[in-house]
Amino acid sequence: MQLIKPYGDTLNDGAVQLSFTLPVSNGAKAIEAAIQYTKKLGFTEVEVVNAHPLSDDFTFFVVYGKTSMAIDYDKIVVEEIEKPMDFYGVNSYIKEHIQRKIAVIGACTGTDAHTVGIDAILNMKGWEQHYGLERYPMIDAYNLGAQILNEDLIRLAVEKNADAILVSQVVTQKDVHIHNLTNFIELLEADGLRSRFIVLAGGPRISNKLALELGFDAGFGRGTYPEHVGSFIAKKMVEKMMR
Amino acid sequence: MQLIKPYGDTLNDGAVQLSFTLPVSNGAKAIEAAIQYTKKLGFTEVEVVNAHPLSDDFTFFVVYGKTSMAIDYDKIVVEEIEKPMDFYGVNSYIKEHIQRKIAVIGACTGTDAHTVGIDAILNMKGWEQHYGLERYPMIDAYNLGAQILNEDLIRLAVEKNADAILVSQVVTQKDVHIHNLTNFIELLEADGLRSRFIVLAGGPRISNKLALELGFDAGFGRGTYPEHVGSFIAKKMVEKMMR
Amino acid sequence: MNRSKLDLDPEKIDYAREISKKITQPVQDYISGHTTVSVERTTLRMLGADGIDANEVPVPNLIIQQLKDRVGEGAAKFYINALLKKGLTPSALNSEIANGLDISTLEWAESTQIEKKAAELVQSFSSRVKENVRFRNEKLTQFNSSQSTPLLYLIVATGNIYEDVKQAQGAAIQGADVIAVIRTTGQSLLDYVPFGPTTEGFGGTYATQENFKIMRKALDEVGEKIGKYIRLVNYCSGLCMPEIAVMGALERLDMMLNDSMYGILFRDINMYRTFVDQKFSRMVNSFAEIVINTGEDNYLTTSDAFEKAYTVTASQFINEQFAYESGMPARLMGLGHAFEMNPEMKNGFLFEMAQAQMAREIFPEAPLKYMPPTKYMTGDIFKGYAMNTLFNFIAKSTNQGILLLGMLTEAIHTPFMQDRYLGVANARYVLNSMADFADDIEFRKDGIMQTRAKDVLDQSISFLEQISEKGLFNAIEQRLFAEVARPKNGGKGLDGVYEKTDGYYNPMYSFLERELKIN
Amino acid sequence: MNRSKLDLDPEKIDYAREISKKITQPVQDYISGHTTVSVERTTLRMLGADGIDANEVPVPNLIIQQLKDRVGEGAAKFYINALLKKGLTPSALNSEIANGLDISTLEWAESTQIEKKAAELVQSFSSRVKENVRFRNEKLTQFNSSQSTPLLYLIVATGNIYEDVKQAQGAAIQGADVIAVIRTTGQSLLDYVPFGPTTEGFGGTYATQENFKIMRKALDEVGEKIGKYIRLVNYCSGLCMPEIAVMGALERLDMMLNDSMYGILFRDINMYRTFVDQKFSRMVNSFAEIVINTGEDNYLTTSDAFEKAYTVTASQFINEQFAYESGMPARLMGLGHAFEMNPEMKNGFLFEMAQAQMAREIFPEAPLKYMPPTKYMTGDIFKGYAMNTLFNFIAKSTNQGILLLGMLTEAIHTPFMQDRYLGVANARYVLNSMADFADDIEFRKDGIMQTRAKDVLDQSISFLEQISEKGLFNAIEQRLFAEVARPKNGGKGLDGVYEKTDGYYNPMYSFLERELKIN
Ligand code: B12
Ligand code: B12
Ligand SMILES: Cc1ncc(COP(=O)(O)O)c(C=O)c1O
Ligand SMILES: Cc1ncc(COP(=O)(O)O)c(C=O)c1O
Repeated sequence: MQLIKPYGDTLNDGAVQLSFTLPVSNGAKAIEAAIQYTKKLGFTEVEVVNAHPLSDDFTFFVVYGKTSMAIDYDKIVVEEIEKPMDFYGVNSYIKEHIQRKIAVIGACTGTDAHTVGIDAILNMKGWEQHYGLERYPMIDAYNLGAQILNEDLIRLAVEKNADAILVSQVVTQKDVHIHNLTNFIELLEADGLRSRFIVLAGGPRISNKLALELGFDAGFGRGTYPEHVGSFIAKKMVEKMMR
Repeated sequence: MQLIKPYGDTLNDGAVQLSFTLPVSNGAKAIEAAIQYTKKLGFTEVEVVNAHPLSDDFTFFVVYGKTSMAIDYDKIVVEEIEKPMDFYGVNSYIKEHIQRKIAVIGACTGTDAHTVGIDAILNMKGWEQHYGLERYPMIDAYNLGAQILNEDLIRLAVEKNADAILVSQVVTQKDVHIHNLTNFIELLEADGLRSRFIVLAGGPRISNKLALELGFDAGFGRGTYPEHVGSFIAKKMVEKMMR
Repeated sequence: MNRSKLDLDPEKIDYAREISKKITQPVQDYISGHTTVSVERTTLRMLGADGIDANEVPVPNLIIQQLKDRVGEGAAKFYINALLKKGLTPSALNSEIANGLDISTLEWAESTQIEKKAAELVQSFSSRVKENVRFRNEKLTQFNSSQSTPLLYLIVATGNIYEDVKQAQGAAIQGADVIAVIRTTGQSLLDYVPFGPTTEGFGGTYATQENFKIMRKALDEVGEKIGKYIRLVNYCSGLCMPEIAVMGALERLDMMLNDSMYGILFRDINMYRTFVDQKFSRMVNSFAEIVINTGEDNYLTTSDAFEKAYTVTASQFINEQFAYESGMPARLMGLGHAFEMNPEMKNGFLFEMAQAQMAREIFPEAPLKYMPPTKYMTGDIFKGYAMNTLFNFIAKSTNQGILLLGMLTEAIHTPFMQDRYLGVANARYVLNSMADFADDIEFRKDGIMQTRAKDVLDQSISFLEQISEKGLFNAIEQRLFAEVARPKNGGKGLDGVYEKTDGYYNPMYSFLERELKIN
Repeated sequence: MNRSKLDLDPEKIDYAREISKKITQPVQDYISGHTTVSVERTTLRMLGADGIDANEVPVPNLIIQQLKDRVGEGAAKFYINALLKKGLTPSALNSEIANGLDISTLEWAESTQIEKKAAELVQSFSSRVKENVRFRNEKLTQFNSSQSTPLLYLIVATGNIYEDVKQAQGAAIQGADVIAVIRTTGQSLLDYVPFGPTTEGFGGTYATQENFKIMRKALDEVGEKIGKYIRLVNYCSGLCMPEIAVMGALERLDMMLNDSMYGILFRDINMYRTFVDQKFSRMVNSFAEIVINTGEDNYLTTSDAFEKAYTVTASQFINEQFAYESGMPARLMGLGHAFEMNPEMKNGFLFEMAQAQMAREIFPEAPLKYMPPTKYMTGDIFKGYAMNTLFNFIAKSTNQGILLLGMLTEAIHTPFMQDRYLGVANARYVLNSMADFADDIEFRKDGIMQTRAKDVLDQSISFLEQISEKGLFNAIEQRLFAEVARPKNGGKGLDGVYEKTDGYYNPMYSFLERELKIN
């Protein structure tokens, strides 16, 4: 058991900074409300260090407080993502274990027009000096860009005989990504195609957890490099072949 | 009943920003710990938007989350501080109701060397274009500066026949101000002098609430102007005379 | 004030303008010979067409459907004819059409009568817009002293117009001079303009005339309260570019996002369609004295800001020429650019400053629109706040006109109310603290900034030469812009382009040409 | 590199130096004729006196108590005599003294013997310090490439030396070049130096030799790990000014807060005491090649930074003269100043920049110490972060040497671990992004910044003239500095000042005078 708490300047002092807006007019009462609110959240030694009116009806607060809440760090489990293979590793792994080129197809779907993320994974030049999958000798990569209908993506995946489909979602306001990703899986299942493909979701607010919940094989968030994706697909294909 | 919650971009969405450091090494497990910790504090839809290692053993997080906690704004009561009189008001109030000059003495006590706060209240030039009490025709003000022993302050207050004693405390680390303010009241009481003076505490981290708890007549925090103090003393003296 | 700091060669600048003119001229020829469904719908709206049918199809779209392949004749005469033949007011006629009246099959009134009626409708459109212009100018004069330079520009993006109103009024109180209502993600690809107040959008709110009206009113109200004229912005972009321009002219919007090529490159809208549409939209904006905001920032969110800086400058030259050709004076050209260099780049600040100063010196009268860092913003909101500080610094020290305020939560969510306040507070602090810095420094001769600006100008010129040689249509097809290739006959909306027939009739178009003195 | 931007008149600068010399000269005469209890305790420590008795009174203090009114003869001979007479090593003698041995009453050894022993002890002190200097220089050369300019300076202030160590190592990993251990609030008024490792302080940690040693070791360790020499700073200030200098020389500190007048003005320490003490402390610092940090920033936390800017410049001139008179080369003079203008002030940034650049041009070789905004920091941590951004900007664009990093929580608490990280991150971003900006711009002739710098220089000169006329002692008494009046015979520590007797003997003092070539 390893109980941990936030650290300000002394171990376990529990110091936390918060900021939020309350729908009240600034003044002594508003500040008291912010203090009591923060206490209600479980903090002690609460100090409202700044209160600024945003309009007649809203006030923004910066607050420092301490919490006695602790969490057992030993109990935190994360699926440790296996250290991915690099560019060379992925290619030779495919050559050795799959013995043919693999095909991947990707798009940013729905009304979402953000291409930079999917480009980072698929395009030749890649991202932050990490080559994109297009440059991998053992991978055929098709990048459809953005604003692609789920239907079109699936149709083209079948046409190109893809092994993996990559779906990027960047806009998440009002959970538009959840609707869109769910719809994608539903369409695949309706067509009886779900097991034919490895399907991956990605984007800055996508976590592996969320993607698994929605029925994808994996999810990739911020800081993903092409080799993470290449490694995952290759290993997963081999795993599928084994079964 | 007026239940309120933090406001991000929709009424009652409960959006709050937090930041804190955990004593763990950065990585997937640390991030998961930060998420779970924030959830344990009662937040939902928790997103760790930034995680940065501070050293091998510490990681700093910026987190956004939502809370469903609400507070009843109607139940918040604050002692509404009476609108203070201004420079002219204070002087004519004293002239009319007390009919003599009043004397105040102040210092920043203990090892605390911050004079700017007490100077702001007492010195001629005052603070942010608000004259200090020294300039008030009806007030004799004595400013002892900083690093004054509680004993010396009390001795001089008796000597000068002061009506009010002003104690400034700026350094609060390890609650040094609490010790010092408590000691001040204890000394006064030991000498049987508590009821003779109006005693005020002040400083950026002093609240009226805290000062009252420690046995002062009032406490003044950030944003205090000399006339707030002058008004309070004059009214309090009249109140004492009535009794 | 604007002594040259960069020591750019004026002849090179003139030369760049010349090539740009050569680039846009052939496009101009194409435009003259064509119209589009949206140009016609725009004209109909100017004449008074409005409203929707039971399926929420707007009346202007219904009319175009009725015309089928006769769109090339111009829709105006059909609408005016119907007014005459039916003896109805526009609004009564609109209801009839919404209820199924087909105006393409009516008998023809006398052409002199049609022209007389047209003149009357032109007049009524013209006076409404002129009244808007007059009102705006009056308010700007009245509240003159409270306008800051650069103008502080904030966005609202809740998706719900009523929620937007709250946030916009709050933003105005916090210090915004300009409020942009961000549009819902899908709208630029809709080939019609939705109707009425709306409360459901993703990442933004639908642009509808009613939403414009609601927000205009809200901003006028808060403006009176705080003694300031608050400018309102929307998007005159996508498949309904000119229609939205007219809606904006009618509802007194003050600025419009409006770019001659954005739709082609970033929305995959057909190039012919876009070029025809953009011209008419800009004529409307010019007439209504609406400042346009061009979209050069978009090049940098996709490509590297250091390497592709010249594409921004080149695009500014092209946008300028297209704007001139629409009768737009320089003072309405909010040419865009952005602070998007990698924050880890050594001397990145100097390169940004050189670029911003270059735009300032090349387009001295244009109220440049300067976009904040977005691409390299991360969840580190503190770092983001520091980046926004330097961004504001450059904006002021290079005399930018319109300052889109950076949001410290750019990488996380559409702005919270406090994010906007923090954005304004940062800008106000910086702008005031270094108010006269621009005038107090000079750039070292042949220093990093001078050299950089010269290099970028040279690169822009060779890029423009290359485009000129190929022709703009081919250049776009051949991936010269924004790292995308757009086939001439690809993209959305080509089916809405029509060759003008010989008898093409458009009294509004002709009116604007006269007013704007377009040859 | 440092072409003049401000176009200051070099003759005026020379003239200001001349008056400053005139100001410090009479003080110098006073100093020559006097010693103090702390000068003598310092000398004893240099000879080897150390340790405490059962009441925690340090051995050097015990010896001074024994000497009573004979302090004016110099304490050295008593200690050396005791070593000889008792035939003990210093550490054995220290124990005896701690146990009650009175060394003031021993018989006298031969004076040649005393001198021989003195020479030996001088030698051993000298070689220990020289070894420290050698080691530091070696490490600085070894890790040369990893030092940034300006040096990034962070404070730790937990009150507990072991907690400080954790925070300091963390800070070094985050990017600090310099770590200052802030001292507990009351220490400057103690007339002795506490002993051993300490874990209880308010707003800072006691300065003790053992604490110095612990932190030095910790920083050397982390430095080796990250390939950087981390400089250590403490406070050579207050009633024990020279004693702490020696502790620092012995434990290889690299910088010391050390000002010729800070104690008088801001701690109400007697002026005679301070002037005598500061000289010896600076001789020690010079010999140990410790960079001093002067305290001009303090003027601005009390008075208005715009109005009283000239007091900073004047104090820099005075500090410089006192330092020269202690044999200190300019490269060790970390003259102080601070970014403390009201952030609401229009063009405040320009005034700050003019001031910083002026310090740079007047003191071209000094590694100026630039202090961040503190006074106008509030609980608005975001605004504070923006202020720190502009502060870092000025630091780099005026080539400051030592950059105290601003803390966004300055108005709230002594720094949390993350506050320090955020401070470094801000500086690193800014310094890299505008790395060569200083070289790339010039100031406009007779612009705001040039004019401001000239005005401040003129004001400083008339201020210095005024002081010179009155004499420094009178000027301080008459409230010319920092808005406080300090009577000549007031303040703490006057009872520790002694006129030197004719036979005053101090081999360490003489040794340093020779080494430092003080006339
Ligand atoms: C660039 C940008 C744009 C550009 C896009 C240009 C282009 N060609 O893509 C333009 C200007 C066009 C744009 C427009 C809009 N944008 Co935008 N944009 C951004 C911005 C600044 C950067 C995004 C980016 O390029 N990141 C860099 C890439 C490499 O990172 P990434 O996408 O996270 O990708 C990585 C991983 O996530 C992963 N990944 C991503 N996808 C996939 C897929 C798979 C299968 C895998 C394995 C991995 C993977 O790998 C990548 C490499 O590591 C962000 C803000 C920010 N700083 O994050 C806003 C942002 C994403 N945009 C936003 C919005 C709202 C819009 C608009 C909808 C605004 C509007 N109403 O007009 C529009 C319309 C777009 C639309 N219909 O979708 C919001 C989204 C808010 C939200 N959470 O919902 C953001 C966060 C800004 C904000 N705070 O408001 N935008
Ligand atoms: C200026 C300053 C100094 C100057 C003081 C100069 C001087 N002559 O006073 C100097 C440089 C000497 C200094 C030194 C130190 N300081 Co200091 N200092 C500050 C600073 C920057 C500003 C304080 C100030 O002047 N505020 C302006 C005045 C007008 O505001 P105020 O004091 O709040 O007063 C107002 C009200 O509170 C009220 N008020 C105040 N007193 C009273 C009394 C009465 C009776 C009433 C009615 C009202 C009243 O009225 C005033 C007007 O509105 C703050 C940081 C900050 N930005 O706040 C740190 C700060 C206060 N200092 C701090 C520290 C730790 C120190 C040191 C102890 C550091 C060290 N170890 O060396 C030293 C030593 C001082 C000591 N022994 O006490 C910490 C305190 C942390 C804490 N909460 O415990 C702060 C917060 C900085 C930090 N983050 O570390 N400091
Ligand atoms: C000129 C222009 N139009 C429109 C938009 C907005 O995008 P959308 O196409 O979603 O309306 C932008 C975005 O930055 C733009 O610059
Ligand atoms: C020169 C100098 N000495 C000392 C100090 C620290 O104060 P104290 O007197 O508490 O040691 C400062 C504070 O800024 C200073 O500038």
